[in-house]
Amino acid sequence: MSEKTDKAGGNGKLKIGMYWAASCGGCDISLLEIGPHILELIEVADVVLWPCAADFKYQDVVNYPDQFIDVCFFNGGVRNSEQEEIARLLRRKSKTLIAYGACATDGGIPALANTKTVEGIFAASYHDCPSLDNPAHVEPQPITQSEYGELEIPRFYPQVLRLSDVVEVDYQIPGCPPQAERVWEAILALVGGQLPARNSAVKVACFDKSVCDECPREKRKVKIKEFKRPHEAMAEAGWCLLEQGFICMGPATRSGCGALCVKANLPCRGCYGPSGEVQDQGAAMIGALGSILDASTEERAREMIDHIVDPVGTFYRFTMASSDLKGRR
Amino acid sequence: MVETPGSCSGSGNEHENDARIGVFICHCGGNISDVVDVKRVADEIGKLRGVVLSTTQMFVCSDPGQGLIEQKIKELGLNRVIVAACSPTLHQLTFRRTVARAGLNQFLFEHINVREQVSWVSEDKELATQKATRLIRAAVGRVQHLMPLDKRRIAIHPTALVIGGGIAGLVAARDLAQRGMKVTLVEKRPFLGGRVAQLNTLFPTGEDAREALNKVIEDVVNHPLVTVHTNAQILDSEGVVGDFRTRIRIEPRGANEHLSYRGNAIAACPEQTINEFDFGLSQRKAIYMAYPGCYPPIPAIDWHTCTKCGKCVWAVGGKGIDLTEQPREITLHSGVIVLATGSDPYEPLYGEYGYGIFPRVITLPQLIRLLDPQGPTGGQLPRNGGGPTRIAFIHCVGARQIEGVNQRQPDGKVKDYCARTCCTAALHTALEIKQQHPEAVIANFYQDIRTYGRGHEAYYERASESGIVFVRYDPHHRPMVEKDPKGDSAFVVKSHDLLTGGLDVEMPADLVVLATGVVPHDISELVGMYHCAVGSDSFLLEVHPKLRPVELAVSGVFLAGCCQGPMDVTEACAAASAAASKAAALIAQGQVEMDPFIAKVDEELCTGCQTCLTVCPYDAITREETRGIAVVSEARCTGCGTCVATCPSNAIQQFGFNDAQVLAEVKALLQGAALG
Amino acid sequence: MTSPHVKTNEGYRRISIDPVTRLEGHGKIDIFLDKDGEVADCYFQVPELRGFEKFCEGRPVEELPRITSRICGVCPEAHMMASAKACDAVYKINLPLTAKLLRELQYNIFFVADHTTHFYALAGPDFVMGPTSDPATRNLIGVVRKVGLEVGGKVIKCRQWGHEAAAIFGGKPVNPINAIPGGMSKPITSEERARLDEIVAFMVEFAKFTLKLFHDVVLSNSQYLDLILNGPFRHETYSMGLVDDKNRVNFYDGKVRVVDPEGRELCKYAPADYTKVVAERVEPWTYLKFPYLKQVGWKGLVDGKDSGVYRATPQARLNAADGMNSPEAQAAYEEYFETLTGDRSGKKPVHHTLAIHWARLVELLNAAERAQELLRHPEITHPENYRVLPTEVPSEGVGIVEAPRGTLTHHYVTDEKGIVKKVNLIVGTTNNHAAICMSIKKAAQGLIHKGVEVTEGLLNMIEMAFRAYDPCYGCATHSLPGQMPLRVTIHDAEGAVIAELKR
Amino acid sequence: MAEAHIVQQEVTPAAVGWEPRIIAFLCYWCSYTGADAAGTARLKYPPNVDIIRVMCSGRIDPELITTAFAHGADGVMVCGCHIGDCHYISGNHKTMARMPLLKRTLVDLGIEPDRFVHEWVSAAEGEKFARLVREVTERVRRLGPLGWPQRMRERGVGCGMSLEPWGA
Repeated sequence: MSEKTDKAGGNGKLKIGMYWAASCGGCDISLLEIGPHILELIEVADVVLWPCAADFKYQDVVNYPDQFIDVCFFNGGVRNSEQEEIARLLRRKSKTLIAYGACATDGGIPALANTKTVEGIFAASYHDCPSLDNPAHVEPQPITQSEYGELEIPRFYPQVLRLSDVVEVDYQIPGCPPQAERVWEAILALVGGQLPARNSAVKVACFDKSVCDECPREKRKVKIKEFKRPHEAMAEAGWCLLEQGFICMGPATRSGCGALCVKANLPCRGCYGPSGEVQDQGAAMIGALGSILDASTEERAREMIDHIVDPVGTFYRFTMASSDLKGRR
Repeated sequence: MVETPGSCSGSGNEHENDARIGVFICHCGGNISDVVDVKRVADEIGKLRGVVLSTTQMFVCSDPGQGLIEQKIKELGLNRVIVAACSPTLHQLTFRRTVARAGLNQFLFEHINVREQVSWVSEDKELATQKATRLIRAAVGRVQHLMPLDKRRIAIHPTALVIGGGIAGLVAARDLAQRGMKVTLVEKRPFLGGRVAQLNTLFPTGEDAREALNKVIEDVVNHPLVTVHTNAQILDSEGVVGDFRTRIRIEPRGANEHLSYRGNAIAACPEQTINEFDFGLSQRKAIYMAYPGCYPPIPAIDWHTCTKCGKCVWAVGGKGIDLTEQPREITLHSGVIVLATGSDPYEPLYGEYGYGIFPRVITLPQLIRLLDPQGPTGGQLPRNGGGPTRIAFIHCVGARQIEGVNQRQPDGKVKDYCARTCCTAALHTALEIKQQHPEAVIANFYQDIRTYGRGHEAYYERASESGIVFVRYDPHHRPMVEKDPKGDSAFVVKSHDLLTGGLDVEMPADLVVLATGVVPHDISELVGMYHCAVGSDSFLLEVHPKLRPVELAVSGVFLAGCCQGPMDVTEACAAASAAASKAAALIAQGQVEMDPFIAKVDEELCTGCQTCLTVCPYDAITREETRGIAVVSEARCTGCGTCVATCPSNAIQQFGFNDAQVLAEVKALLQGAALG
Repeated sequence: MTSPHVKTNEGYRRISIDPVTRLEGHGKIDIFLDKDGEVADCYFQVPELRGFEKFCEGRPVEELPRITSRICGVCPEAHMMASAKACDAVYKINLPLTAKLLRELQYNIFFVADHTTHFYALAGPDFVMGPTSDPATRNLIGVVRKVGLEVGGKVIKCRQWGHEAAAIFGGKPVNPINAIPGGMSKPITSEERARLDEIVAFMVEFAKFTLKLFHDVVLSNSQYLDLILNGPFRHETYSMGLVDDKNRVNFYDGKVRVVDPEGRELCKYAPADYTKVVAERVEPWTYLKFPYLKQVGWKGLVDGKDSGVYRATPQARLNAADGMNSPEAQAAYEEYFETLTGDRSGKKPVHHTLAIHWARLVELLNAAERAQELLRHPEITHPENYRVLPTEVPSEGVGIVEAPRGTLTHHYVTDEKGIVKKVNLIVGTTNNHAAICMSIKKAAQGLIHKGVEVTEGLLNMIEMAFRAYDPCYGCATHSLPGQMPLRVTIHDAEGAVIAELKR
Repeated sequence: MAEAHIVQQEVTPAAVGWEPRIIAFLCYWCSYTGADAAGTARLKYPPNVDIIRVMCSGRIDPELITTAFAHGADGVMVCGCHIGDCHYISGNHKTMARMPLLKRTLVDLGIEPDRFVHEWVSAAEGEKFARLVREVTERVRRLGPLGWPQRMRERGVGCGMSLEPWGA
């Protein structure tokens, strides 16, 4: 790494970029969660792009030579034309481009929008909401004429794309947000050149196994009698939530988070995306869940399944954009 | 090279690049080529990457056909072979052997079905040709991911355990012993013989049932290789083919071989109970013999009835009876298991044709007991004053029932299957009565007469000749049995008669005989123990009704007789012999070979989420506590692959059906579909 | 980002600040200069839309606290709490005491961490180092160097302990999940309470220290005071904020009070009535809507008593309230108003945009004190009352909290199974959208004139106009050094670059 | 503006020479043998259904089905032994629960119910299998092409939406 940096003619320090696209900023925060390590990071790295933290403009990036940025963390999915353009720009300017966080790797929560149509989304925001005053049915436009010239905003895309849909990605760091400790380990590995060969399939700052691996709750090898929603019942302490009938994505979710949600008495929702070599987290969960119902007849099985109120939103909460089907028809 | 743990991964495409595929497409005479343009298919397939030979043959399964495969494997160094022909159920094994002969691992062969599933079912030749091309293309995609596999081999403990001492179990035990195999026969009841002992004569020969039975019993009990345990209950069983360990509990018999005055002992007993041997038509003592000449020839004590009053001990001078004897448990080690747990006659529901309400409504098995000279009535039938006895046989009671017409059984189902034996048995018995009482008036209310066996039809003809009446009812309107209002007979049986264009008929009857069907003997605990597949009719389910009729899916466990379905004695014995020879063959091999399509856990990926543990129908998956991961028992796994689809981490893969292989098929099939 | 082919009309020049940095989400400023070099107009655009309102439809309502917290990763607690409160309303749940206490406690602790971040990382540098100081040092590190490492240590400790507290309540330090319909997902033990007591005690001291720092560095500096009082950063608008039954500031619960530019109460509404008071405009040139006060009406981007434009900032909250619910904060409140309006009662609202920073510190102290009070409540560790199960049939509900950046409203409608049919959200920063646009324009007009060289410092002062609003959703800190020079390019009508401003 | 973003949704059913492409996953012991029985009885059905053989319907991982649709299948069939007749005792019980759950998910994603069919077919039910294939093919034909891959490509999946990269 350092040797590369020198070639970039820099001060020997690693040049780091952090960019957010369609995301919430939690990723930026999570990077700060490394806390004391920040000062160590500063020793070895310069930030050359971090819009929410430092004053670099797009024009600056355009002016960078190609491959100028050693490591660029890109968080957020691609929801509009600007984000795609920046993604392509940063790909050109970065030696290593890392999809950082659930939104960049799998679409994340914003990709739930892939289950809706664009008209629907616009209607909900600009036409059909209780606090609205929009008699002229105005909608945001890519180009608006003002008295002084055109005003431009990015084009809204039909659906949320993963970073790897628009550019080649070198590593993926899953999680909503990624856990700081894991990230710091990954950064160290990166600085030390310890990361595996770059490949868009490689997920770092996480483990291969599933959340159950980190979950303290006990399994009793019983099948699910009935499904319960988290607010409908008190979970018994210490006992696997799934076996109790609370749908927990833990078994189908990559570990690395430390099973935090489960420890807070709430079922996992799968933010680290699929575990092992699974491509489609939802399909994997359906395969598992369907195998452990305590139902001997089709009728009973259907009854139980009917109590799963939102299959798509449950099984693809964070991974709609990386699922096999990618979104709604 | 053989697959090693972990190499059965979802992305096992390490062979993709060096695949040299040979494709042989069969004309099957014209069966395939009349509809599918096999030449064109061959050309299309020939263009695919990795395919070094794509050719057609008139009959690939013929000697020249197989010869060609062998020759090409050697000549072109093929390392994958695809045959597109008939259904794999017919010739897959044939071709596996073929490629094996040519030195290629037999599991690098793929069989594609373009006859049963293409040429025979398609009309449009163009589209059929395209379909055949797609299917073979999919195979080409799949075989790139195939890896050499070895059949699994397990040593067989050279002993057979036969469960059930009825005719089937006895025959199986005899045949096994005669082949020089050690056999342990376990019977739950105190006496051998089962249902056949309750018959008088056997059709079609008319010979004495108990004599015939005793011949077999003697062969068995006198054979040095056979050990018999009566009064023996199976407690549990573990292990797999080749190495079953079955724990049994042997109830004390009470009496032993030193008992000389059996009669006195039995006579002395003050306790009476229902005699199941006569289907409740008679009583027996707490210490009893099933029937004269039964085996073992020693009385047994029924501990539920016995009060241990000691009168029998006193009556025999204390010799040969021990009321303090304790049960013992022993473990039987065996390599194979033959299930001969038999069947029971269907017990009519209370009020079904008046059964249970009127004592003179009886079942066929009860009638047979009544006709036994040594039976409850010394062979006498209930009489109609001075007049001739009038007997109505009603067929298909508890058989061929119809959902909605017949009352549901306690298990919520109706007995919709044909019990097969009751038609002949009923006519056989009716004729016996006719011989003893030519004046008797006998009618059969039936829906169909199914005297299907060799010589069975003769009973039907003789019955008709000897004036036995036949009334054919419509299964949707079954006959009715009512008390005779006039009182000059016990009942009137009312029905309509399809033979006379649906005329209503009424028949006065002194005795109504229900030709009852057959239900499997209740062995639910064994079903769980041996993971038996059970059919919707509750009888045990064989692997394949035609190709593997006496084997359970659980390897090493065989089916003999009526536990598999209604059979007459002939068929039960045939099945038993078949099971015996299968079992013997397995033992003789010394080891078992099993398909290698089992599941394997990738220890790197397994999280120990334990989702799979409750899923395996054969309890083949256990948790290894130390590493907290799941492990599949090779011997127990039957290769269904259910756990593969279950594992949310794709950490479990199935040899021969791993994700890479099946996904490759899917994608290859859909090539071009993407373009709509 | 603005593409080169976007037209600027004959005779005007365009200055694009893109992206507006230290703003989470996306922001862009286009300044149009006329031929004399005066600011003709100025647009602050938010080029982002994620569509939560739509894709929350069809989801089970109890999942919304976990989903909507992903609207903002910097103030997820705010969305989680507003969402949980809306869920309670949907199920007509009356929370048990301990549940209420725990929620407000967690929320106030979050407030401390969030306000700390903003002051030291965002606002602080502008004052401590100076608006026109060397940008390379105008950041947290610079601040620390200037006022001492021990301060930096405190700041980091405050953030970390804040997140440790969040973890105690919610498992996850970022995007917590523990507020659910009916209360909290887990109680706190007396051990956890003891630890929280340490954390909060530290926070109270830290808040006092921070106020003192503000005094020493800012208020005692006449230059800054002048900038605050007389700089081009003043708007007279309506003020909005959540108040308790005694009209004191409360971040978690109460009614929303709106006062006019003179401080007279316009209205005070319960969450369920928000649509009677607030309406939103849509403009074609930005994805973000413009809320305004219905009763007053929409007059466009102008301030004054006749314009429905309102602000929902720390300052607005103080304006809208009659006082604070904790002693030390009350004292700070009175000093605040005395200094800025001469009336310590707080009846006369403050309109100096840059003074929002000070108000934020008053709130910082209040949040810490309030947390301490709640933590010492005997019921806080009750083992059962942290949660109740819903019994009513779900239908509709509104939940409102004060996010650090403004009043946050979540409004859900569900079917009888609790499946969401409709969602409406008015997010903290959105309330201030109009005001932010105005402040930026005003700053630009006040600063850029014919002949005045557009320096980096000048541009930074324009950015200070929106920074005062803490227009996060995200911005965490700029604690990492190594800034590149800002370039502002001026294009002519054909889009050709005619000038380039550099730091 | 919304309209501007709507990708042309409908691929016309009249797409020239279009034939429904349906993948059928069959268990070896019952349904595959049932399909053979249809052949042995020379029952005719349309050649649009391509059969993939697995040992037990319990092996049919939902991911196989999502993959099939994602790669352009217009319909998918899943067949196994009747409940109670499973060659592996209870393998099909898993199928019994998985498939309805998967179907609900697919329907929520806009895949018409008729495109995904789950039926029990015994080794003896050649007639039923043939009828099933006829019905499913007909229903899918009426629904027209699903065209998932091109639909997603039009929305930028795997390639993005912008034709010329910015700044290029």
